[in-house]
Amino acid sequence: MNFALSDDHRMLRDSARAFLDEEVNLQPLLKRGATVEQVDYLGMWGKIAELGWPSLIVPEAYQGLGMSCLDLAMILQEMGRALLPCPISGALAGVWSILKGGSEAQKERLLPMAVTGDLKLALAVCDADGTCDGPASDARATADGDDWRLNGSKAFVVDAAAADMIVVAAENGGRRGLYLVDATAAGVEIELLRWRDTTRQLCNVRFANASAELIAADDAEIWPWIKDRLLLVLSAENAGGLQKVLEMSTEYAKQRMAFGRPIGANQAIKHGLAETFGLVECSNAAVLYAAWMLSEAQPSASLAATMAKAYTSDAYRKATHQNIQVFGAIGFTWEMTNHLYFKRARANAEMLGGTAELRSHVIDLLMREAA
Amino acid sequence: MNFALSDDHRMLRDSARAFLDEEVNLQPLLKRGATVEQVDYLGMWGKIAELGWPSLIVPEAYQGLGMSCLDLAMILQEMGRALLPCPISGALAGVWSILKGGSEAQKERLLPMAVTGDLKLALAVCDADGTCDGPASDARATADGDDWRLNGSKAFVVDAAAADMIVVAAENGGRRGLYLVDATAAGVEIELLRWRDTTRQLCNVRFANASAELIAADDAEIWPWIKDRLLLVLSAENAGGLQKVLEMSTEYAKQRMAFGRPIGANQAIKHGLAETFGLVECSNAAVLYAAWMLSEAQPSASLAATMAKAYTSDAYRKATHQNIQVFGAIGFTWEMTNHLYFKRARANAEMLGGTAELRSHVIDLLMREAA
Amino acid sequence: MDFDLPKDDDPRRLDVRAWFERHPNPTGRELFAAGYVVPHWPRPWGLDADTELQLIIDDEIKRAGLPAPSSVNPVAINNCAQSLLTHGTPEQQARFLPPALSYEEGWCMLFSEPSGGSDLGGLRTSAQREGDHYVVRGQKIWTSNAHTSKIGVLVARTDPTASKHAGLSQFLIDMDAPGVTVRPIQDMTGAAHEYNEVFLDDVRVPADRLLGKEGEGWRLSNLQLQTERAALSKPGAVWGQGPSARDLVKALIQTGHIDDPGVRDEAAQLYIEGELLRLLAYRALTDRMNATPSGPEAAVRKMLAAPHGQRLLDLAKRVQGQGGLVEGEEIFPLPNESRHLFDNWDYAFWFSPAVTLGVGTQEILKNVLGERLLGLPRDVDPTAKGPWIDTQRPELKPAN
Amino acid sequence: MDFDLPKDDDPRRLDVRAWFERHPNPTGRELFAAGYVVPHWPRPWGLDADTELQLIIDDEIKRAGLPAPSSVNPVAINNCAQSLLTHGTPEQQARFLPPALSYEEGWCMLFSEPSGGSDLGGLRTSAQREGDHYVVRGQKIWTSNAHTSKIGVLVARTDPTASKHAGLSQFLIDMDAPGVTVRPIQDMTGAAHEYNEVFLDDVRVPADRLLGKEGEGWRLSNLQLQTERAALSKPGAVWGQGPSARDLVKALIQTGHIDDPGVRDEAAQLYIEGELLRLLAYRALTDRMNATPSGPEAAVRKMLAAPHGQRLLDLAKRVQGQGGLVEGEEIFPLPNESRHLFDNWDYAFWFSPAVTLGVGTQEILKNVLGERLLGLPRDVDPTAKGPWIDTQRPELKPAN
Repeated sequence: MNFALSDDHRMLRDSARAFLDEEVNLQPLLKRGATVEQVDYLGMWGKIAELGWPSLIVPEAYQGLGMSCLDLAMILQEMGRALLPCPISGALAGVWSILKGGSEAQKERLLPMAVTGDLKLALAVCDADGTCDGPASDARATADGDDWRLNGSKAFVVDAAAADMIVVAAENGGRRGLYLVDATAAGVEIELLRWRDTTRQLCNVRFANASAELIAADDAEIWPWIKDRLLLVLSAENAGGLQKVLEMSTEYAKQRMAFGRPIGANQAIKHGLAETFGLVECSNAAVLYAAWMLSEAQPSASLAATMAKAYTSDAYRKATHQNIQVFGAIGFTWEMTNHLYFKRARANAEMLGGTAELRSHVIDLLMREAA
Repeated sequence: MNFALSDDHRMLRDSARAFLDEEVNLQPLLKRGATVEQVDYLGMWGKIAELGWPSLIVPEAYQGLGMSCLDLAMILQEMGRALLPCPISGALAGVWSILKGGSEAQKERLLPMAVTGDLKLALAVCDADGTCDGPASDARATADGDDWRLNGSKAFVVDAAAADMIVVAAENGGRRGLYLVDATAAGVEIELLRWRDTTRQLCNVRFANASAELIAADDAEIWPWIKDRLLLVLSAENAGGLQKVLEMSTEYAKQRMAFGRPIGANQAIKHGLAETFGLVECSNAAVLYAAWMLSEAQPSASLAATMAKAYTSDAYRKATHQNIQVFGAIGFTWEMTNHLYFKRARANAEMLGGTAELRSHVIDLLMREAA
Repeated sequence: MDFDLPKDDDPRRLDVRAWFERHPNPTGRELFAAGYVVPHWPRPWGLDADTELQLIIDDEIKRAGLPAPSSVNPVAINNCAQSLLTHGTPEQQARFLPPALSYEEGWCMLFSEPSGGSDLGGLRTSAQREGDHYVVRGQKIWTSNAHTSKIGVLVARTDPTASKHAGLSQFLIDMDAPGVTVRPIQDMTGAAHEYNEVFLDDVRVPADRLLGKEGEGWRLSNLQLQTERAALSKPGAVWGQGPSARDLVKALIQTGHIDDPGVRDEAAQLYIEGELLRLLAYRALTDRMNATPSGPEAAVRKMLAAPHGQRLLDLAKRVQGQGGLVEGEEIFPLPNESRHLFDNWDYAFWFSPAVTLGVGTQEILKNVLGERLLGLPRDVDPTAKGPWIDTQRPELKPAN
Repeated sequence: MDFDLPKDDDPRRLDVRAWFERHPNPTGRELFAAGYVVPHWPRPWGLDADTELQLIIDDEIKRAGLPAPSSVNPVAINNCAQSLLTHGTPEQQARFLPPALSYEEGWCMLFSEPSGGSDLGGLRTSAQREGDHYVVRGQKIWTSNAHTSKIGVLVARTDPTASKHAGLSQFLIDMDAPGVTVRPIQDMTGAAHEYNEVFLDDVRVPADRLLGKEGEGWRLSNLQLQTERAALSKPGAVWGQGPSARDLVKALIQTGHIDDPGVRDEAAQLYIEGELLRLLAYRALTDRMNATPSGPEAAVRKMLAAPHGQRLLDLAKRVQGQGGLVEGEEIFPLPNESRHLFDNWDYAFWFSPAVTLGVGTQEILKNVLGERLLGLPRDVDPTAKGPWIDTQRPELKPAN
């Protein structure tokens, strides 16, 4: 038992921060109409692939680094802090899907390519109404000899347009399964969404008799495992962004003068930032705890991941709004980064279930434990 | 149309305040164990009867003053402000019950006595689980020739121990009706509750074959009318107390020194009190609007009364807690009046339905309007 | 006290309605001539209208499908033009009021500066008297409608040796005068731009454009901002415009989201607050009619209305889930009679952080309330006294 | 990083458990001798315990049905006694520590005064040196356990001509000394009294009762309050004791109130916060073990824990409806192993307004955080500098 970060973890975090501080420049996004393309979305993939980030969670058997969710969390927080525009979220989701759902042969074939960055994956799991839990699905799979055909659509797919292959949750015979499609195959149509969080790329994907490979015929046992990890990704991003936003607000409150003194001398500002400091402390604890629980495959890991996403989403939303309020009107302009964090917070809060839904799930899990 | 108070209303309010400032002394209550008895609970009834307050809402046909709910609200707010310990709430509830439910003969017999203060009434409508809406009831009425017999119990009856007669909501044949019992009759047992709000007296009442008189066999149309008025009473008390509590906190914040200046110079205090000022403004508006709607028998009167109770309850709770926080530790002692307001606010908030329940009812009413 | 609003068959209403039937597409000048632009003003500008008549005219303008006058030329009609009645010369009234109230000359407020929006009294733009002109130098920011306005109401420092508040004066300047440059600011909504920067480089302003006396600029500006706060605190979510809680509840019922108990409870809270804000706004109208001056009470309403609007739009956005994050897809039913960009739920949401910033930040409003209505001690301001010029140390330069 | 708590078959746990089996009713002196009262202290007082051993001992003390040492003699064990290790003379250590850590001499803190609880530095009680004694004159208030304590930790002013913070010193005084009078304060719960006033009339305190040096009183007091804040920020609703969110959720499930969707959502929020507070408390324990000093971080946790506790008790009270307003009727299931008055939901609720007041009001904690952790400018305090005596103008007399 030891609740402090190890030196290894600190190093991992610090080196990620140093890299991102150096490489990420959001300035080009601060013009109306700019997209991730203008901030080296794909180029960034190459750079992080060189650093080995896509290989972190892949077991050594498939040429990965075989690191844990806790290790990964160190880097995820920094990605969230930097609002890193790069198709890594989709890639992680895809890797986890294959890792948990795929056959040994599929893992041996696909994961080494994911490790080197040569294969970019994405996971299409949400339906148009925003739900992501099975078994119902807007996409349907039908057998076509040994092959499979997909029809229908998936919505809100992270990083789909950058992906080489997409894992798709589709329904067949009352069960939802996972299928792999080539993103460039005939019958696969990818539409960029005008996603408010312009640091990320979300897409709708439509299938018209697209050829697919079966990963798992029933994802009932697989999806919850993947989802917990995706909740961790979002939570860690939230916590990292939250920390950054507190630093921004605090720095500004020290420098900006009004009525002959820095605005941070006012308790209205000072106390608000003190409260946000509390949110940061709790968010970090929530993320590290969830990451550790997932790493250790603890029975309450799902509870911890759900709690982390619910807590950090609310905290991040609150702090990004405060960050605009502290900056005043200038923080409301497109030219500043404040709105990017505000929009990321809003978007993350809705992904994989809003906070009210997650909190209700927390009680479900507790009642199941109590029963 | 005119949203300002008339001069008559101002005068009514100011004279009530002057009277209560003079007559109400809560000091004896500021000793552990003291009850309303120590602050002239019954004596106060005589005094307000002389002023004619019990006669305000009784029509002139029964020797009352025939004034409106809006007129009454002027006085109710002041009673709430002073935390007047006096069995007037029960009396009002009883009068409204007879006024709405009783026969002409009953009104002619009973109301003139209520007007002079010679007959103190109370209304027993809540069951032990706190519900007050029919038709189920812990008390049952059975016919006994021309007479009726009551059995069972009612809970949380305001001012029952002071009452000469009690109107009781009791069930008979699947309907809840209103019955009148003599409070001193055989088979009527009144137990004082250790109610946390020591400025008020609440009781449980038990009936063992007590003789009763029928007021109305079915209160389905009557009780909502009465309840709206009782909601107004609580709302007006809340608004009046809220105003007083803001004044207390503000005064203290101006006088109390810390770090070389009045604590009210700190934004943490100043901004909190500014917010409470907003609650006061809205609470007053809510109460006056509901009172006017009830006076004019407007179709949305019930909506207005429900909104007023929900809003003022939350506002009053918040402000009475803040009032303790502003005073600091001294405000947490039994020797100060702060806790009396805090407890009144908590208690009022639970009477006739908690705020969540009332808010849900607001939406019901709106959906009914929309349909 | 009487909360009854004028009925549909109110004779005065029928009169007004008849006028609009005779003038289905009235020009600004026709509306102004009829007294419908500022009914509560004294004649000849308005109709000396009481609250009821004012409300009737508001209703009937809406019913005729026309925008509210206050939204056509807001700075003139909500804020500044009224100052000419009390502080303007007869010549100024004759020159500026008819075109402003006929929608012919748009106005904008040249108040905020980059060095400090909240600390208006510390502004740096100078107006130096040279013969029969003032020469204005400085920069303004957050000016709504600067790009469409003919007249700018400028606050500038005429006496740097006076204290910060005592050295200010107001002018009515021509926005097309040489030396005035307007640059748009893109806000976080990404939609049409609402705000501008305005650069003032040696702008020559004739001395007869001074409003009131030198040194009265602070008092005039504050009065004008208070009127603005009153105007901005109606129950619409954005500056009193846009969707109200009534619209929200209607939309939640229509979409079925009201069946979610959490949504239902929040919606009820918002609905109640919205109705109370409506009552406070009516009361303010009564007060205005009763000639009670619009004071810090307007700050109370704005303090309540701004976060109310934010929470209202936040709930509307949340119930849309991920779909609400896609720009341009309006998946939530629009309020009836939607005419303004603010009526668009999506735009209004992304705009909403501004409402606790503009026209007095939430923090400043609470100070005003605490100090002026509750009498609590004032915040420390080391720059409040002594010559303004002495407070301009270089280390006080703002970060932005 | 490793969140695993020591398991049931941990060898060190088995050792501790065996000791308690051998000592089913241990005296304070036995517990102290075993090192179980302050395990994390250095020997000979404690066991130099690491976090795990500390937690094991906590668990096993609870399991043995014994109260936590920190609740038996809290002022000594949570706050003050540790100062003797760093600032006490060997004679003071020998005289005071064994009886304090053996529960034989209760301690209380004579800090707050009627003139100002938050502004501790402005206190007025004086300690004037006269030969080999100090003579103490003044009044203290909000002293927990004053009526049951043998030793009072007193902060008093030894130098009125120094600045307010520099003129303070600490003493260990006998609560039964002549001139010490204790008067109980009845708080709003109406239950057993928790607080006292203490009058100090010419109390003679031997000079060797001075803790540290003259003028170190401010620093020592602050350190002791920080340790207290750490102790008070565990997930129990009242000063870290009493029901936690886990208990709340359990009770809501048991009573069926969890089926109300509004209650369910609030309960989930509280549960999550409670678990995070638990994690922060564990981390603080790790930090303490790693000799990271208990600093303003403790203020963070208290800032979070206090309102969390209030909201938790508020929900428990609300679900009881009117029944919750009747004194003495405990209609909500008590937490398991209820031993303290704080474990009573009803008492804890009416006590709860105190938790954002005691040991640093919520406002003071936020100042500490903002200023010391975030580096924001300090609040204005015109009395901070210059001789304290000059700040004692009569018009500064407090209202109460």
